[in-house]
Amino acid sequence: MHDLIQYVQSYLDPNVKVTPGAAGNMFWAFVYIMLVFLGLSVAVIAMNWLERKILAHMQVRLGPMRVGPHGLLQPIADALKLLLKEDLIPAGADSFVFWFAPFIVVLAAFCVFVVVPFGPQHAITDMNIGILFMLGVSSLSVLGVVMAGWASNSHYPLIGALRSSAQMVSYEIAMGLAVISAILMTSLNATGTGTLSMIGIVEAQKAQGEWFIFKFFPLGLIAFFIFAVAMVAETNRAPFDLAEAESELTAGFHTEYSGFRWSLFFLGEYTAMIAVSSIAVTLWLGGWLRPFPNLLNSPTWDTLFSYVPGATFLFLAAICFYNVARMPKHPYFRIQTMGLGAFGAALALIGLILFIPVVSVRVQDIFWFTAKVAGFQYLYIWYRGTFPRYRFDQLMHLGWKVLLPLGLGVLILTAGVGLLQIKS
Amino acid sequence: MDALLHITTLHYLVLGAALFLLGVIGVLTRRNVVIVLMSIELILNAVNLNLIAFSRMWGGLHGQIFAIFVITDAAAEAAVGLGILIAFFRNKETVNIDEVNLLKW
Amino acid sequence: MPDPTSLSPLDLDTPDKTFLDANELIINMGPQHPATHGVLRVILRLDGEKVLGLECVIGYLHRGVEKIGENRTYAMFNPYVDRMDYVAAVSNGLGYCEAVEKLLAIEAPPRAQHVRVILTELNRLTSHQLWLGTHALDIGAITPLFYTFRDREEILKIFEKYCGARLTTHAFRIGGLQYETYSGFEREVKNFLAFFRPKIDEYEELLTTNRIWLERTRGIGKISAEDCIALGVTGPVLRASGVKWDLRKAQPYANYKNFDFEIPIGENGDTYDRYIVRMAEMRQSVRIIEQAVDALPEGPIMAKVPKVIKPPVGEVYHSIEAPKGELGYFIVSDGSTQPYRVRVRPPSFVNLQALDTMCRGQLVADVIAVIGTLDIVLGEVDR
Amino acid sequence: MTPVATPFFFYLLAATMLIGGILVITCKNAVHSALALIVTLLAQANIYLMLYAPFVAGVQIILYAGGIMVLFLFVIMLVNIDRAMKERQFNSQWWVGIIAATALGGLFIAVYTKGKSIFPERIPSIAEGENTQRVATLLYGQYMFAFEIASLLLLVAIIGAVVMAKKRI
Repeated sequence: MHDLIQYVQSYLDPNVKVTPGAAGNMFWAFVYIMLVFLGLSVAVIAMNWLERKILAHMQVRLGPMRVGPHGLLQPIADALKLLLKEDLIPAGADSFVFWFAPFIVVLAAFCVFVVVPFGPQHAITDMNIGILFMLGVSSLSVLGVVMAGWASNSHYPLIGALRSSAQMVSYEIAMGLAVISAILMTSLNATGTGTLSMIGIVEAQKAQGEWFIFKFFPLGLIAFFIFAVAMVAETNRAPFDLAEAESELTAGFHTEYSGFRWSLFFLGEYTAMIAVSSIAVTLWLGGWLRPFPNLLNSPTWDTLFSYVPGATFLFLAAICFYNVARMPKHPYFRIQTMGLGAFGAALALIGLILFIPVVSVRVQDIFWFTAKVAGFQYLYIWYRGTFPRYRFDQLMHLGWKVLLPLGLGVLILTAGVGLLQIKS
Repeated sequence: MDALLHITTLHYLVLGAALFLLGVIGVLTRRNVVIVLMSIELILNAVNLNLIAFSRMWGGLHGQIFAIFVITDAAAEAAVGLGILIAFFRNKETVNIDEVNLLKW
Repeated sequence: MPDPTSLSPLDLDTPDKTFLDANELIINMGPQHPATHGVLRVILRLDGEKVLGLECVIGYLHRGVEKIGENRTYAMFNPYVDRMDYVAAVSNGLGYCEAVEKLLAIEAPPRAQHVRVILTELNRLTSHQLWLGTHALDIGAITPLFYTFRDREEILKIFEKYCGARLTTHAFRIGGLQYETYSGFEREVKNFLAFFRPKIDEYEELLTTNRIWLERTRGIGKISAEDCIALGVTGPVLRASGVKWDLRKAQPYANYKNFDFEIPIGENGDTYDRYIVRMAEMRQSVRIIEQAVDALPEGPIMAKVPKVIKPPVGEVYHSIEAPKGELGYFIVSDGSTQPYRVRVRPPSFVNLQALDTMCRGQLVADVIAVIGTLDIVLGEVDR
Repeated sequence: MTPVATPFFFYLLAATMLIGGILVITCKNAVHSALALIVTLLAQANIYLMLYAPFVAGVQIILYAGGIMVLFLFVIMLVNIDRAMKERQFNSQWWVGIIAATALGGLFIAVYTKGKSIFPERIPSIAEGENTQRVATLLYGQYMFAFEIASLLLLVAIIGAVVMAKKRI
């Protein structure tokens, strides 16, 4: 018990500057794992709701409105429905592989978050090979897709699996080249050695005083663009959602899946989206750093920016309260109105807590990271509302004949420009 | 008991040897070309394990460099091997290694 | 591998072998498939993703409309034709009514003719809107569907106000119209036109210059003018191949000759040209409706038609330009109250024959795009 | 107190690897073999981590599990394995193979029992933090030429694979 208290205290000490994993602090590592898991689950649920709502509003419709105020409880209702459904395994399917495939997808997606740095000490662990680990583990999800497609013993899933495996493997290369050019940028310091550690990469951006997206303009921007395209392809989302193109392959590799196992694929897909967005944010958008860390670096600005998290939550709460006022005054809507009010109150409470200086100092890096990732999630939804779907050969053409040469060029140019900078 | 609980280089070497033997048995006894190729991967991995264990033992990194080269070779070998397999399968409609008895088809 | 264009028809008795040994894979698309626009079954023979050939299996929605026509009086059969191309029910009704009128040698009064043109062209708009939405959805753009449905709703409201039905309208009667237009009809149609013009630009903004849309439609499902004529393909598909053939101009019916409009044609006969042609057709339809509403004459809405329709012995073939192509009715009368034989020439049925020609050598994803661009309605194909 | 974590993880991973290896060579279905091999490879990546070789572990995951094994699975899906599953799985000379392998195993045992003394009891622990940098220095310094040759080898392999697998060139 005493050890436990010491563990807790050891972390709450504001002087702690390492991640629990790197410090070997098992207790806090475990707490962090739980927190990340919980946070991701909530994020996936929120993402589900937001995607439907945003997409609906882009398409002149309302989206879910019935379950809960403005459909807030819809994802939960859906999750319940999926969990209660019968778990079908088709006749002729390879039952073990069929059973196991969704877990690989989910595991691969979740494992990535072991090294994602939400803040200088807010990460489960800091690995020396962080980015390598992330790319490697996220590439494992293709195995789950391939296994699911093969094990279903059906033509559409098989074609979907072949498509998506070819697609994911191809785009990994362009992705890797873009990542390497960002890693090269980390080595532009006095010692000339870069780092693969996720925290190290953000620290390098902090030390160099600019996010890598603006570094060697436009090289960093192009590398970021390559990654941003490749990550959409990597997660099988529109406009690269060929593996699950419903107009061609009904549902692609998960055609035969239903209920719980299907929801695992869903969970895996959304977690993978968040995961690759985290990589992009860490590598190019300065990770947990707040905007303009070196332009507006006076303490006044620091304080001002530390109010942003709380203000954001208060703003969301204000939207909720505004909608409470707009709710129809009819007994039928009473529960919904109350629910929305309670939701707004919870948001306001969180916002107020975030105004406490101790908390805001500790938490604002997480906020900035999450906000940047959320921006990417919005982009994902936006793409889905805007773009038609690519055809398979066009996708391959884009991956191998456009992004790959572009990535190689950017890599060589980055190396050259970096070398010149070190020389001078 | 202490010898079992205290992990030394030898433990890794024994593990590598066991993997190597499994790979050899697979190569020598299986008929399916795909599984033979996978057994070769097992052998290469056993070698890698030895290289890295020795690298750890001597404190140098040359063993790790060698392991990286071995992985590169394994990738090349898998690509060419599977390419041959597909060409073979297209002509003979089988994946049995016993049937690979012609130099040209 | 043999040249994909010189293949014998599909041999479905060959057992399904997995990819590489036979280089072929046979896939059944439909009858329950999200992109076949109904219960169309397409048997695809593939080499990887490349289409070597395909065969359409139709008849899942066969209701024997033509046979029903032989057992109903002329007036009773009128609502049945709405159920063929339910997306363009007004056009179907117009074709049937005009065919029977031709048989009876009567003509609808001018006011009726004008209202017919207005409603038919409005119906062409709904049909093209539905086509655009579903076609874009098949290619993966989900948003245009909702935009088109939002605007289609306005037209359906006009239909509902005019005749009480939104989809299967049964708007026309043999010899003219059943109903006089409701008060404010002209104003509402004009309001709709003013509302709708910018919406066409909105659709085009979403798609016309979208790079992915261009890549997915340019050069896809090409068909030459010769092939079109040989296969009997009509409508926007024919016009996109560069043939200026529109029955509204070529064999004017109703009173289309009074209106000033153009026939948009394409050059390449690919999916993109068909898209452009249909978008231009929507603009032309708006033009026609505008002229018709402006010049809407006063007068009777019904010609003198006998209570019991008993056409003289004879036969008639009358065809109109439905949104999907030439819609023809061939009616044989034996002098009784019921037709001796009714034969419908549905545009979708004939256009569907071009699917194989258009898809050979393309990819599976293109088959979807081509089915979408043919704009078939299975109710009409199977009748 | 002897540390428990190291032996525990070692034996866990070793058992996973060996079971995976046995499944690879005994499974009837090539897909199951491939999955067992993936498990073996991932366990081995963890063993590399235990041996303070994180970079090689990362390469192992990306290249082996994410690359080569996907290639294997891809090819297994392309070729018809149903027939291969119904046929005899082992060579008619399988006993020769077993004898040869046993002989090899005997050799290993002999070597390891004889040479046990040369392995040091305790290995000095090294700093993990610099591993990647040191590997990079070696790879692009001393082993530059070998590295370039490896890239040439991969190029040849790509061309070879394409030539072999393509129907018409």
